Amino acid sequence: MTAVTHVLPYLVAVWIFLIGCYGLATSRNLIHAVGCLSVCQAATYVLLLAVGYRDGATAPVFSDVEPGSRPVVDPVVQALALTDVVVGATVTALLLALVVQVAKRHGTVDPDELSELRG
Amino acid sequence: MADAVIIVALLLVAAAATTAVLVRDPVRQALVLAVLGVLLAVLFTTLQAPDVGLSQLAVGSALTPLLLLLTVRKVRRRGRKEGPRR
Amino acid sequence: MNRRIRLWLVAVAGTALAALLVAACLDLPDFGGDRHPYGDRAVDASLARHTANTVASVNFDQRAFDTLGELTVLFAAVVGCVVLLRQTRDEHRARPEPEPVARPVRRYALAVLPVALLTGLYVIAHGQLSPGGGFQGGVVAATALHLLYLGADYRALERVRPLGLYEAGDAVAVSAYLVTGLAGLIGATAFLANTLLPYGTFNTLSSGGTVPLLNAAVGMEVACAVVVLLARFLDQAVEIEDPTGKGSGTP
Amino acid sequence: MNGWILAATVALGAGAGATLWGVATGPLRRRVVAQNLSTALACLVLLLLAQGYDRPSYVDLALVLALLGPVGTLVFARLLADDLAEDPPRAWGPTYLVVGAGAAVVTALCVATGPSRASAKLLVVGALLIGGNVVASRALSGGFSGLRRG
Repeated sequence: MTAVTHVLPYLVAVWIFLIGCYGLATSRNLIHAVGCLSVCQAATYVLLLAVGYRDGATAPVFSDVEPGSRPVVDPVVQALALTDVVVGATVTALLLALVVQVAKRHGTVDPDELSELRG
Repeated sequence: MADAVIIVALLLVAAAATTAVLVRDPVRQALVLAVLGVLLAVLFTTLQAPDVGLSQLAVGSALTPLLLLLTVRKVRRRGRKEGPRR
Repeated sequence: MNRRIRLWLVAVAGTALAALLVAACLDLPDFGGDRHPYGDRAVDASLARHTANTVASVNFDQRAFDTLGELTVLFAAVVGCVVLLRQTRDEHRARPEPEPVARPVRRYALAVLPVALLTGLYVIAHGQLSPGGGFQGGVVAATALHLLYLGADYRALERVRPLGLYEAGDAVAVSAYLVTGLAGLIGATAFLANTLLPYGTFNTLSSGGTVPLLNAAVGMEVACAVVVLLARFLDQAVEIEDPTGKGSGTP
Repeated sequence: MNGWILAATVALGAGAGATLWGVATGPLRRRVVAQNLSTALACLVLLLLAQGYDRPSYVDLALVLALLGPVGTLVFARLLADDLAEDPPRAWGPTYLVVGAGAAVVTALCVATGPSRASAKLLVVGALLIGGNVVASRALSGGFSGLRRG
């Protein structure tokens, strides 16, 4: 059982990324596609934090723990994942604004119908 | 034994992500994305990353669903105006 | 390139990518391993600068320049949304009538609003001590403000949220971050270097040199950015009508 | 083996699994109630994990979730008022479940931490969680009359 847990988090991150790409490619609604993109982005959080984990360690926040008394997890990947989450939200907002513009101009949000409409 | 909670959280996040993709209607997907955000926050806490869990909670619980549903409302109003498209 | 060919291409490329990714995962060091060279050095650097929350120290002290880049991404996304979702000439704005909200829901929204706002400010202020920081606190505070829309109606929110103030606040916060960085430059060290202020005693509000200042600047910027973003989306969904005027006034 | 983490694992596996099934299938009204239930359960799991890992600073996460969980449900109740109008969800069953479970978990934690500022904070989180869920299920079952007004 422990052999699987050594690689399970990475495999889960890969699975979430691939299922997100599948959803993105086969989506029939641009809003649904933006949701699939945020699923893809969730895969990066899982991979980043899985890389930084240390067995039996705690968070590198010393407000309620004596520094050096307990092993700590890697803070650098946490800083990366943290800004990734917030940027992901604002990029999702920008993409949704684009979807609103597409709906205004072409009256539809189905990507297949869009490719037929010229201009 | 602390790994057990990590494994359960990982499997739940994988299931929630798969559900979020397979649900095709944007409104229902917004609901599943909200649940995915909460499960991600719990997974980050088990991976000892409270800061990232806090930002995922703040973003995923109220901001992303609000943006998605407002876009659906704006697009649906236009779609209904030109009559049933599909 | 019709849909069927595209799906077939996705299937082939997807399986190839999956095989490569799984092979890569099998070669990664084991999950939960003990070798974290960067992490250990980051913790030592953060403790040397008396910053209790190492993640905040990494974000605002050791990698402050990257956070500046991330701030510009946030700012650019907000400007993009403001441009994309503006009210075009042929659209007109309809006054949203007040929405009949159940009494307990309205009372809950008005009661929780100050608590959530206070929690957001608490999360920003304790950014360099306990879990939290500018990013999380800013989003919590901005979401709290929109309880007015959720509990009452859009007019109540518009009365308390002068949009120009928040757009100016967004710009002021980003420039405050820059000025703090330039102060490091003027102090004859380096841009955004944390050598300006004394590091203070460990685990107190004023510890960590410039980390609390940058934290507050980012908190204000994220809060204003989210308010402006949501304002544009709410305007589109609630107020702005299309030239033909149909579909008007939905809540 | 830490009893708190075991309780959190069981609550996560059973509770979150059920809410994920509830939000993935069934009519819209059941999905919205399942989403509301998932935030409440996750808040309890976060409280148990904070106690299990012996890190009082993790309670901030449960505090923010107890605040923003019901706000998320208000978002869904407000913006889906039209879709929910003809088939309003009856959310009182899960709400009583949450109130019961929440009260049990918070009292157990307060007993474990003893009378101090930390247990006062736990009581605040418990009160916010239970109050928020009662109001959220009230909002779901007809808080917004869904009339076509701004």
